[in-house]
Formats: sequence, C-alpha cells, structure tokens
Amino acid sequence: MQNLYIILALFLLLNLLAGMWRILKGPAAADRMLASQLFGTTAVAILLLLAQIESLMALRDVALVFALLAAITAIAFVRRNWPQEPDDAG
Amino acid sequence: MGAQLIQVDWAVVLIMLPLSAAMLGFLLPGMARNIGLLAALLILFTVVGLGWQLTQTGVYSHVAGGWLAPLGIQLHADGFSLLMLATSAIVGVAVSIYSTGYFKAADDQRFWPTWLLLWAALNALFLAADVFNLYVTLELLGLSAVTLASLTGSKDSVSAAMRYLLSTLLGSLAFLLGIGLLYHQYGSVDIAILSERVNDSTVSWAALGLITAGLALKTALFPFHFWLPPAHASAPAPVSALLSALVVKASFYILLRLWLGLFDFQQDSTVANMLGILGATAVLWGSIQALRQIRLKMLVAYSTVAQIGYLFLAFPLAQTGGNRVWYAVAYLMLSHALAKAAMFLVAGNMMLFGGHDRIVNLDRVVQRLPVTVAAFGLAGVSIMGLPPSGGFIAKWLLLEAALAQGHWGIAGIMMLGGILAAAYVFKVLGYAFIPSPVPHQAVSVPARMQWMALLLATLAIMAGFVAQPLMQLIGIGALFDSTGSMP
Amino acid sequence: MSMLFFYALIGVGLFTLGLLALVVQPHLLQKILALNVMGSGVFLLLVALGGRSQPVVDVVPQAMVITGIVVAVSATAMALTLMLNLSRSSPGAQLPEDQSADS
Amino acid sequence: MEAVGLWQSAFDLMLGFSLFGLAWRMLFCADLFKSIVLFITFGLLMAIAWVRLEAPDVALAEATIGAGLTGALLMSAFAKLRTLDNSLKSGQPLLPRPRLHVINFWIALLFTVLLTGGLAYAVLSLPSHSPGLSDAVMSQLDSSGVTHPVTAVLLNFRGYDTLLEMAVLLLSIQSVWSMAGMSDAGEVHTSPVLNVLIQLLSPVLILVSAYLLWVGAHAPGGAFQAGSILGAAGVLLVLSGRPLFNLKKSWLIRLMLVAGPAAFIALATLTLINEGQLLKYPVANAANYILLLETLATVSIGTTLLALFVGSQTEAVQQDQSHQ
Repeated sequence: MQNLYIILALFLLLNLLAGMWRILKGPAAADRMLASQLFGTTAVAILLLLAQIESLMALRDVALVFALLAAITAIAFVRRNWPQEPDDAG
Repeated sequence: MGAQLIQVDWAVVLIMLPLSAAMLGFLLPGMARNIGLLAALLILFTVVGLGWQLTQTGVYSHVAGGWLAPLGIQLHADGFSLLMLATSAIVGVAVSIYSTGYFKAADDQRFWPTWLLLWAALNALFLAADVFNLYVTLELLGLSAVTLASLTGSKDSVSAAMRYLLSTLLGSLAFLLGIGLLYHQYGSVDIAILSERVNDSTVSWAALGLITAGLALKTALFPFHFWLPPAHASAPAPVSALLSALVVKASFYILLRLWLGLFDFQQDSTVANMLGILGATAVLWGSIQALRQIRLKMLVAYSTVAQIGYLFLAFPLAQTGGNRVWYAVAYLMLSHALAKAAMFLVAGNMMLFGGHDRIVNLDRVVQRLPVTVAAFGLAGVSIMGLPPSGGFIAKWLLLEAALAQGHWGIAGIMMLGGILAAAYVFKVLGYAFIPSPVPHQAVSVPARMQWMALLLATLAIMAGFVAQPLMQLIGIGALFDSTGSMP
Repeated sequence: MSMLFFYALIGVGLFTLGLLALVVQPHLLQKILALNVMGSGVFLLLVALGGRSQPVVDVVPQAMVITGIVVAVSATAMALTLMLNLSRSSPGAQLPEDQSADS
Repeated sequence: MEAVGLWQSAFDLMLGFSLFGLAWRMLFCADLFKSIVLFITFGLLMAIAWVRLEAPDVALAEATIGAGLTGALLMSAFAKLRTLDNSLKSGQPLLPRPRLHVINFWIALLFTVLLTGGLAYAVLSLPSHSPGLSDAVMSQLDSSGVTHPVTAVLLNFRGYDTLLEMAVLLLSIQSVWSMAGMSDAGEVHTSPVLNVLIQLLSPVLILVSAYLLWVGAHAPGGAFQAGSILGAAGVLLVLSGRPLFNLKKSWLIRLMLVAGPAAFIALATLTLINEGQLLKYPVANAANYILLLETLATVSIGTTLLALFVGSQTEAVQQDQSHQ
C-alpha cells in the first residue's frame, strides 16, 4: 500500500512538472494562471497521499489550508489583472 | 533605596521602554511627539541606572523566559554594551529634541513610532547574547532604518532607500545562513556556549565568511559602501544623524563581538589583514570622494565611509597589538557617533537656513548661524583627530599600535586620512566665511536645532578629557582584555 | 538520511542562484523575487539539517524559519511599496544604474 | 520497505531539482507575470518539501504566507506597476536585458559557482547525525504549558524572539503607511460569482483560523498560521470590493494591530515584576498565558497582513520635497 501511495505521489509530481510547460509557454496570462491553479489542486492530492504515507494526520490540515488559499491568488489575478486587459490573449 | 535600585533590571527596561512608547505613539498619533520625548528622557535615565549598576556589581545578565541557554535566550550587558547604549541614548535624546524643530507636526506620526522601534532594536541588539536573537534585532533595525531613510519621499530618497533595503536584506540573509551553519555544527545559538565549542573547522570558516561579509555590507565597508552615501544624504537630517552615528555602528558592534568571541580560532589569519586593507582603502577612497562633493550632506556621508575604514584598520593591528587596539576602536565608535551626528544636524540647519546644501553657495553662514558653524568646526576637530578631542585619543592609540608594530603602511594611511579630513572640513568652513555670488533668502533656524548640534560636537571634544574613567567603564566585563573568551 | 543533505544542498543552490539574479537582473520586482528565493534557500537548509537528530526532529530551526517567513513577507510588502513609489517618479522600476555622487 | 525508500528518494530528488529549476526559470525569464506565477508554484513545491522534511508547521506557514499572501501581494503590485508603466504588457518580452557587461556577467557567474562550491563543501562537512536542541526541547516540554514542541519554542522557550518578531510586524505596517498613503481600500467592482464564492469562503477561512489557533497547543498550527489565514480572509473581502472602512483612520484597527505586541510586552513586564524574569510563566498558568498571547497575536498578525496588502498598493502620500 505504501508503495502505491508513493508511486502515485511521484506520478502527480511528474504531472505537475508537465503542467509547467503551460506556464512557461503561455501564451496568455490566463493560461499561466490556470496552470498554476491546477498545480494547487495537484499539490492538495500529493499532500493527502503524503499524509497517508507518513501517517501524520496534521498534514491534512496543510492540505485543507492549501485548498482554501489556492483561491486567493486566482482572485487577486482576476481582480487586479483581468479587467484592465480584456484582449490579453492577442 | 540604593539596595533596591541596584536590583532593578535596567537592561530589560531599556528594551521594553522604547517598544511600549512606539506602540503608544502608533495608537495615539497626535501625541506621538510628546510620548517620544518623554521616552527619550526616560531611556537616558535608565542607561544611567544601568551604568551605575554595572560599576557596582559588574557584568549583568538576564535569563529571558527563565530558560537557561542553550534552550532559552539570555541578555548580557558589559562595558562595551554600556558604551553603545549610552552613545545611542545621548545621540538619541539630542536628535529627538532636534527633530521637534525639524519635522512639522504632520510628519510626527511617520517619524516617531519608527524611530522608537529603531531605538528598541538598537538597545536589544547591544544587549543580545544569542546569535539568532541578533538576527531578529538586525532585521528590526534594518527595516526601521530603511523606513526612516525614505521619509522625505523625494525621488532620490526613495531610490536610495530601495537600494538600502536590498542591501540590508542581503546582509541579513548572509548572516542568517552563517548562524544556521554554526548552529548545525555546534548545536547552539548562544554566544558564550558557541565560543567554547567553535574550533578551526570548514563550517567555522564558511560561517566566518558569510557573517563577516553580511555585516561588512551592513556596515558599509569599502567596497560594500555603495548604498550608504545616497541613503544617508537623501534622508531627513535627524535621520541621517541616526543612521551614520548609530545604525552602521550596530552591525560593526556585532562583528567585533563575534570576532572576539567566536572567530578567535584564526588569530593570525589573512582575513584580518584583508579587512585591514579594505579599511585602508575605505579611508582613502571615502576621504577623496568627500573632498570632491558639491553637496554638504554627500560630503558628510562620504566622510562616514572613511571613518568606518578606521574601525577596520584595527583588525590587523590587534593580532599582536592586544587589547589597547580594541579600546581605541570602542573610543572611535563613541567619538565618531557624536561628531558625525553633530555634522548631519549642522547640515540640516544649513539646508533649512538657505534652502540648499551646495557647499560653494554657503554664503557667510558663519555670521548668521554662528552656533551651527561652531558645532561644525568642533565636530570637524574630532573627525580630523586633533587634540584634545575624543577622536584624537582613539586615533592616537591606533597610531601608537601601528608604529609600535612597524605597520608603517597603516600609520601612513592614518596620517593621510587625517590630512584629507582636514581638507574637506576646511573646505566647508572656508565657504562658510565668504559671500557667495548667489545670495539666498534666509529662513530662521530654531535655537534648539542649533544648540543640539553644538551639544553633540562639544561632547565629542569633551570625550577627549575623560579618557581614563571612560576606559574603565568600557573595561567592565573585560571583553577586550581576555581576547577569545566571552563572559 | 542523505536526503537531508540533498535538500540542504538545494538550499545552498537556491541561495546562490538568488544572489546571482539579485546582482544581474535590473528590474526591482526580479530583485525582490530573488531575495525571496535566497530566503527560501536559507530556510530549507536550516530545516533540512534539523532532521539529523533522529528519532525526534529538531524543531528549533523550524521555529526560527517560521519567524523568518514572517520577516520575509513584511520585508516584501515594504519593498513592493517602495518599488511602486519609485516607478511613480520614474518609469521602469529600476535603480539608477550609474549613481553619480553629485546628483 | 526497501522499495518504499527507493520511491521516496526518487520523489525527493525530483522535488529538489524541480525547486531549483523553477527558481532558475522564475529569476531569469523576461516576462514578469510569468515570474510571479512561477513564484506561486515555487511556494507550493516548497510547502511539499517542508512536509517531506517533517516540518508541517513550516508547511502551513509557507502555504498561507509564502505562496498565498506573498503571491497576492506580488500579483497586485504587478497590476499596479502595469498601470504606471505602459511597456509592461503581459506576454511580451518586456524587460531590459541585464545591463551588465558580458565580462562582468561571467565574473558574477564564476563567483556564484565558486561560492556554491564552497558552501556545499561546508554543508557536506557537517556531521551526519547531530542532536541539535531536540533533547533539551523534549525534556522541558512538560513544563512549557503546551505539548506541541514548535509552539513551545515559539511562545515559551524563545518567546523573547517572538516578542521582537511582533515588533517587526508592527514596524512593517508603520513603514508601509508612512511610505504610501492609505486611502480607502481598492476599487469596487461587483461580480456575482466572486461574491458568492467569497461569501462561502470567508466564514470557512475564519473557522479554519480559529481551529489552527486552538490546535496549535498540541499539533501543528498556532498564531502565525492562524493569523495569516485570518489575513487571507480579509484580503479576499478587499478583493471582492467590500467597502472596508478606512483602515488607517480607524482606532479599532490600530488597536487590533497593536494587540499582539502589547500583550507580549504587558506579559513580559508582569512576569519581570512577579517572577524576576521577562516572559517566565509560572508552570501552572503557562498554558493560559500562551493561549492568551496566541489569540491576541493571531488578531494582530491577521490585521497586519491585511493592512500590508491594502496599504502597499495605494497612492503615495503627498510629500513636500523642500527640506530633505
């Protein structure tokens, strides 16, 4: 079981790195932002897996905080960067 | 009564007092000035109390939280701490009174809480006996200094403050990495415990390099001085006085304490010689740049770069010169703080008076601001190192050590630095006497601003007359006498 | 066990990489990011090496790092404020590269 | 078990190299917006690294402050910067090339490589096993008033450091207020989706903050983490365009900003008088004192982070430049 969890975590980490390509590539700011949001979700999953592996339940709190705060940068982005630049993708 | 007063934890009060005053000033912006002035006087009184306590009972130490090191944090006060605390208190009170004339009431809430936090950081730093605690005080000190430096809001001051902020943060990070390595090798952040455990190892050398580089950046040792002249010159005059007199000294104080306490495993090393060479370069470079300046405040700021160089000349001399050299350094820190603060206050007066600080256009200020010009002259005597000033005693001791050891190069540099200092001081005084082609409309300068400058300058001279008792006070705890062991 | 040293070395790498960026990159926002990366490097080294005290991890470095993270966010907020002030008076958010002493 | 160790090593190696690679791409790319997004991702990976290093408290702090609030701060500052500087359009190579001469760049690079080598050598010379202060912490944990060692260090064993830390926080807001003026909070837009999201999210955040504060006595959590989540809740409200009252003028806000440091100083003075040592709690009351300190510190940290966010992006105060 332990083995499975860690392999899964590794797979998710790989996934995350593959998503990095979107951040580096863009082209629009929104693409980059969305990719980083996806990372937030992946990170939550990784944390939950690590919580199982290390049987440390406190890590679930970390995952919870992650899930809640992933929104803040996205909202900061939408609020501060989005409206002023409607045709950003061009 | 006396028996009870000797028990009072004056040192702890020195930290709590400015902190509480800063918070009160933050809460009640309208009363910030009065709270600050009251706190300043109380701090001076408390330092006297601590000094009396130290002379009666010797070194003071306090176990914060009741947890002995290495688990807890300890506070420690010896003669060297006392000297720095007293210097800060004297300069602090004078600058506080001066600033009531300088700042308008609207600026009070921006100046006072920050200045009181800076004061708390200084006091906490001089009392710290724990390297991580030193890191926290360094951050508090650096960030408050940057805030004060940006206070005018002009373009120059904002860019200077930005550069200052980046430099001070870089310095702190290097320092933190250094103490992190020390902790992981020796298992403590307490200076006394570390001094017993530190030996000649790779980690010690790495820590020595990181800590020395970080603190040299914060002290503005050549070639890390690039941030200092613009930051000190574009800040409001009372702030410039604080930065040059106290803030750069604080990081040098840490360097000296750690050098004597932790890094004595390399007494005859090339590191000391290298610091000496950088110091010598700073003396020459700073003095020449000072001479070339058009603006008075830039001149005074470059003079600080040069005077910091003198402090580092002591490192090669101390290898065989023994404790006298460190006493000279302590004395130089005191006299330079007083004289340099006086000079910046003078610059502030002249700027207020004429609306500019271009040296060639000073236009007979000597007749119109006699007290201010007298203060500049007296401070200049101490900066040049002429008798009977405090600067003379310090530089004489250093020169004596250099000659006794046959360090002709250092002796020569010191003489040359003195001559250059005389040149830039007299350049200012010369233009103060002659009328300028561009007359300026004069604004009256409040008397307390003039007298505070004169007070500090006079104290810088007076420091030369009380060498014996002062040396005894600095000697409490014998930090300099038994090199290599921290009490 | 050796993984702790690996993380510590990554910490060293982040510290020096940040230092390089701080020196060579002209834009202030990049300099601020560089300082944050340097800080992360130091913190990583501190905490990683605290793991060498098995079976119980040494938590003192962790407490220090939490302190450090708070200092870092305070300093970042200050630096961003200064940067915005600076770019109001002169566009580009850079330090005047050639500081002439007589300005 | 062997296989688990192997896979874990693979995970660690990949995480470590990703951190370095991310930092490299972040610091040496020509698009500031990309840098900021990479920084947020970097914070995410750092938090996972803290978990791997058995430092869940640091992971919590990183997730809230490092990645969350710093990310929001950077994002807002970037938006502001773009309104000031037309050349900063996202997606274009917009930065001036490094001004350094090519030779200087290579000198800097060489110096960096040498420094890295030296530091790495020093790190590798450290003993592979070292108790640090873990024994001292564990042996005194019983008399600290809490059972979670990180909280014991922060609030009791090294409480004096934390006192000064609170002073740093107070200084930061004093500093931002003195450098930039503080008008009312940002622009007011309304967006139905966002508003619903924020209405749902804010109470949850406040609840989680209280939970982390409470749990800090015996598990990862505590004032810094709880406070930063509280701050994040405030930032969300500001971003949603809530008409927050004028922060700088409000006496209540100032009181909340000062509450944490003031509690520390008051308790330090009290213990100095009663026990003879600053912040030395009597063992019987230590738990209560720590809870009190942490609660007030949480309020102050949350308010400070919120005020920093709002304050760092408002217009500079009108200043006269006559006498500098």
